[in-house]
Amino acid sequence: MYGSGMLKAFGVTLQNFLRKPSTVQYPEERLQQHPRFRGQEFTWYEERCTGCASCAKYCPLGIIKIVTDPSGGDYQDGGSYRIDQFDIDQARCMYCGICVEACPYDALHMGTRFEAATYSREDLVITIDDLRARPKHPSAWFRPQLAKEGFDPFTEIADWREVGRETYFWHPKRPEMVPEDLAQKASSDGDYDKSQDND
Amino acid sequence: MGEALAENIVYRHVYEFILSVFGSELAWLAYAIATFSVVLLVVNVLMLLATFYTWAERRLLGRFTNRLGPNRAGPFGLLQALADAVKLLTKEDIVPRSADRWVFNIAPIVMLGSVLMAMGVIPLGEKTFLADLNIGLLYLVAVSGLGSIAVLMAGYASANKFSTFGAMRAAAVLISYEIPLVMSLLSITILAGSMSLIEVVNSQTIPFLLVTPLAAFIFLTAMSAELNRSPFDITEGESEIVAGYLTEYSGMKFGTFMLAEFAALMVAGAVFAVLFLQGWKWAILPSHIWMLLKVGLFALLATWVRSTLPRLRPDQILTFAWKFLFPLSLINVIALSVQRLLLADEFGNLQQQDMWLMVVSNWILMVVAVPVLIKITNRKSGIPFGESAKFHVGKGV
Amino acid sequence: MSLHTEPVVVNIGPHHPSTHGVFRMRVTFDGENVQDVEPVIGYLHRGTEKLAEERQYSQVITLTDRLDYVASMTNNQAYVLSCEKLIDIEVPDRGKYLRTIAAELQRVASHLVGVGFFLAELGGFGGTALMYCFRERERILDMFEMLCGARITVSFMRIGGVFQDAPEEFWPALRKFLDEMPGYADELNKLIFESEIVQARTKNVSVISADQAIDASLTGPILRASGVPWDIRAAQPYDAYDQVKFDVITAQGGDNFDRFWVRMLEVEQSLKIIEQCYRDIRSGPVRSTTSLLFRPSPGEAYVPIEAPKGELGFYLVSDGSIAPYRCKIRSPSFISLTLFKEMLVGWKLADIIVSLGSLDFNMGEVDR
Amino acid sequence: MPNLYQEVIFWALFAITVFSALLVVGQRDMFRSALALIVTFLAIAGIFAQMNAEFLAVAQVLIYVGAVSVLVIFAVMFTKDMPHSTRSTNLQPVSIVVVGLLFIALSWAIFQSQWNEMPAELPVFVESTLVDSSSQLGTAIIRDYVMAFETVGVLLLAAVVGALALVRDK
Repeated sequence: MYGSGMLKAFGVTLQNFLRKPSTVQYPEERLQQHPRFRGQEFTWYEERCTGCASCAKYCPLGIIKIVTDPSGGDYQDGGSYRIDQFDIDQARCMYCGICVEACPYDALHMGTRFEAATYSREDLVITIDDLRARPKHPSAWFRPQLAKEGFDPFTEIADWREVGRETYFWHPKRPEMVPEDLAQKASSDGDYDKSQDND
Repeated sequence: MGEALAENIVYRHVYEFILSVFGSELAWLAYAIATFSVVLLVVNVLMLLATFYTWAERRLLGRFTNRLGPNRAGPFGLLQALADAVKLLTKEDIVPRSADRWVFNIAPIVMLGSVLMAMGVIPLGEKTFLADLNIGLLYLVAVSGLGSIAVLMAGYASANKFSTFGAMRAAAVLISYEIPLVMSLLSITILAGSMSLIEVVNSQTIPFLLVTPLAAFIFLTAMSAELNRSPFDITEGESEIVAGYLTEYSGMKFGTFMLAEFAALMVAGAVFAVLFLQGWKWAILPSHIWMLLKVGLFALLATWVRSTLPRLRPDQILTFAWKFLFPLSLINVIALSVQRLLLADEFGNLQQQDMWLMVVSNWILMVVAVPVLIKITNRKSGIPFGESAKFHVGKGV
Repeated sequence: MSLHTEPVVVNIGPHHPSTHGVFRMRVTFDGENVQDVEPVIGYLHRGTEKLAEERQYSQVITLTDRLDYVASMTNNQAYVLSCEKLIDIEVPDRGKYLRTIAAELQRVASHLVGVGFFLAELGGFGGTALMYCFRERERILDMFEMLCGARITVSFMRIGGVFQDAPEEFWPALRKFLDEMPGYADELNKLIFESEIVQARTKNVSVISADQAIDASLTGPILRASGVPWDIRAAQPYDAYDQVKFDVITAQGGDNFDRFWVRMLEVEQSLKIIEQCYRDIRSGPVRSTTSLLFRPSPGEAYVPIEAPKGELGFYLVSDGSIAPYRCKIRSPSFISLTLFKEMLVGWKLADIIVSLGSLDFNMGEVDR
Repeated sequence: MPNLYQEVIFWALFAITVFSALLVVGQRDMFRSALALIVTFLAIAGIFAQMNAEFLAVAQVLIYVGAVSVLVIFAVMFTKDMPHSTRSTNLQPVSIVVVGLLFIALSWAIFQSQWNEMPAELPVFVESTLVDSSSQLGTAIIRDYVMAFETVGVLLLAAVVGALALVRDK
């Protein structure tokens, strides 16, 4: 019958009228983020950072500025520079996370927040003092050790000892998950390499 | 006109109060103030309904689209309309440099005025009306035509090509849909034997929606075209011509247009209730409540249609009016005339059993006439009606 | 008998509610009939190709996210495939499957956006179909967030695989999506494609014939809607597409309706592909190289893929340094605009918008 | 029962009518001329309403304001350089003479007519008009003069069909 298509369309809208709204009331309710969420507020562990500036080197936009001072510390094998300046210009950051991926010492983590509205662009530059002072909510992005421990970056604050170390070559050694293996996966934790942990 | 107003309870009380205070030599003042207060009351009821409906429509659309809709200002977002008004009032009032400033400024007033004038003859409840014009139906059509003049004014004066497109489309739609609209009102006149809205309500022993479903269908279609509602909202077609004649308007001028549009929808709902749903009449509840509920039903229907149907192309809309709706309304008028001729008694009145007979015959007529007419129109032009839902999809490789 | 009238030139865009970004058309109207159309592009030009030539190979991945920002995954995929050909490395099986799943999810998301705007362009209330489509797209984006921590600018793929394996909560979410999506697709069919008004508006409008489409080197759903069964996933399989079975959808009309309808049917096929990948994926590594920095030997590579909008490929030339010497992007959206004038002349103002939507282009990709 | 208010309203409507009619010819902008024409129509409708000819008033608004003026605006939209299109031509003196003659003729006709005699012939009809003019009109059109009415209808239909035949694409 002609018009039946339109009637069906009316049925669809009515059906959705009776369905629960798919939106949430933002400031009061929030959608659950995944621990891997790459957000603002980089989490930085100064104790672990050697000042190698890999992050600055790999940043596609060149927005990380690191000034180090070799005079103070022992910068020979295994040592670290004294870091004078560590600025991340968040206004130009695109949160690709390559700086985190490049960090060989797991010192830099993505943050988990996403509300950083300010009134001026200067406020968006994260300085070393900000990085030191900020609560540590490291994202599990490229830090599988956090995901493995079931760390919840949205409520917990992680100490630098707690976030652990993961070798850069963890990928091949990872026990792989297929849907059937999920239950098995839960019990087979802890076989990643912690030998290079230098904390 | 004055006699009908004198029955009004507000009018009587105000009139008597002023007479008692100032004495009978100031009767003209009492007359003026009492009339003014009644008009003010009716106008404010309409404006209040319209502002309320801006909120209600957004909430309903929200639910239809699986959202919540505005719910921040006040409880359930009820003060949203107020917040909108405050926002619009504080906006900068921009008039384009090459605009015809005088016409540009006066257009929203004409638009709102035409809607308010229509309110003059509509009964809002038992014995609640400003005037019982014996040509009420014609008056409604005549006054609603003024709104289109306002649209033309706005479209021309904005000196914007999108506005001009919107205005020309509005004029085309007005000319085309006025005829089916008047035809459907004519069929009501045939049934009720009067053009007075009060008489129409009184003569509805059975809702005319049942007696003449075709007229109701034509009325709804033509009215949604006149009101620029989906699927005939080409005048404002926001995806094509930005906002049509509203493109250059800002601030409270824009707000006035929107208010007029929503008020027009309320008026249309009231007219629909009066013509097809027995107006204020029903059981138990007070008449004003029934009227409100019926207007609300119409508004809900309008919102549902808006959320579901896309827009037709202008040429399809005109084809639909001239090649489908117009013949259909003619058929309806002829059928009703014949029925009345056959069924009315020697005084020209219709009894209730005659009405039931008409109900049956008119529903049969609708079920037969609409598909046949669709077939004919489809064969002749093929424009307004696509093929029914059949997909031809081939699979490759 | 005719009245002498003057044509009107209207600038539609760059700021217009439905020009899909900052796209501008100079349209000459005779009344409401289109006499001439001239597309004006370049309002979103960001010099991506030149930016890419200034950056290391691994850094360019983040730039590709921003090309077609409703289908970032496939952009990543096209770029890393070209890089992998350039440095000649093999991707582990699990990486291939994960890429295929991600790319097909992205195709569903992209087509949902395209189809969702369809009703809005036709003039329905701007939120109905769009909200329903975005509600489902939201679930895909949630899955992307599980995969890679971002929703739009994913940067999920890496040269030699994907950056990381999927977390365990990804698989139940995918299962749920696969189970529920066909129902929602059916709902969209009822709301949009079965409606008589939609069919009256779009059938036989702006027809592109098969010859025209081939001559203009159109690809993707636009080409298939004209009846040409060309799909790079089937013709030159990459990643895991040689492991899955699916149908190449074609329609015969080549009109606005068919272009959208092909997209809707492709959603179904994508779900089929994801279903097979979900069934077949096995344990194993997801990434073969671990270095962010490498110097390919001088040479060139081009790997086309079937992006949601058509053939997408990155032509990379290496001079042995850490950055590409030349990075030419063959973007489907740009080429879709080739037949713009032929499609629109003779139709009405209201059809312009729908035809524009039926091309489903994305200004980020057109201007690059 | 002409009282003060009715006098005031009548003279106001009269002034509006004359003033807007002058505006129609005096405006440089043709669109504004058309709008002034609408105001004229409305004011005349007001005068009709005041004379208790409600049907006539509403018909005036419906046909002239709602339909004719929209067509006028349509036609005006086709003119080039609309805001400055009304210019005085060298026919102005001639037109002034013609208008003057017409005015004299009308005035003569008005003053010569024996107005006082007319109600004496139709007292009953005038009284009933005051009560319900629209039903009287309806009866007159549909019962008494139905033949003429239908003839006019057929004539108009023929005109519409003819117009369609003229503009139809061959």
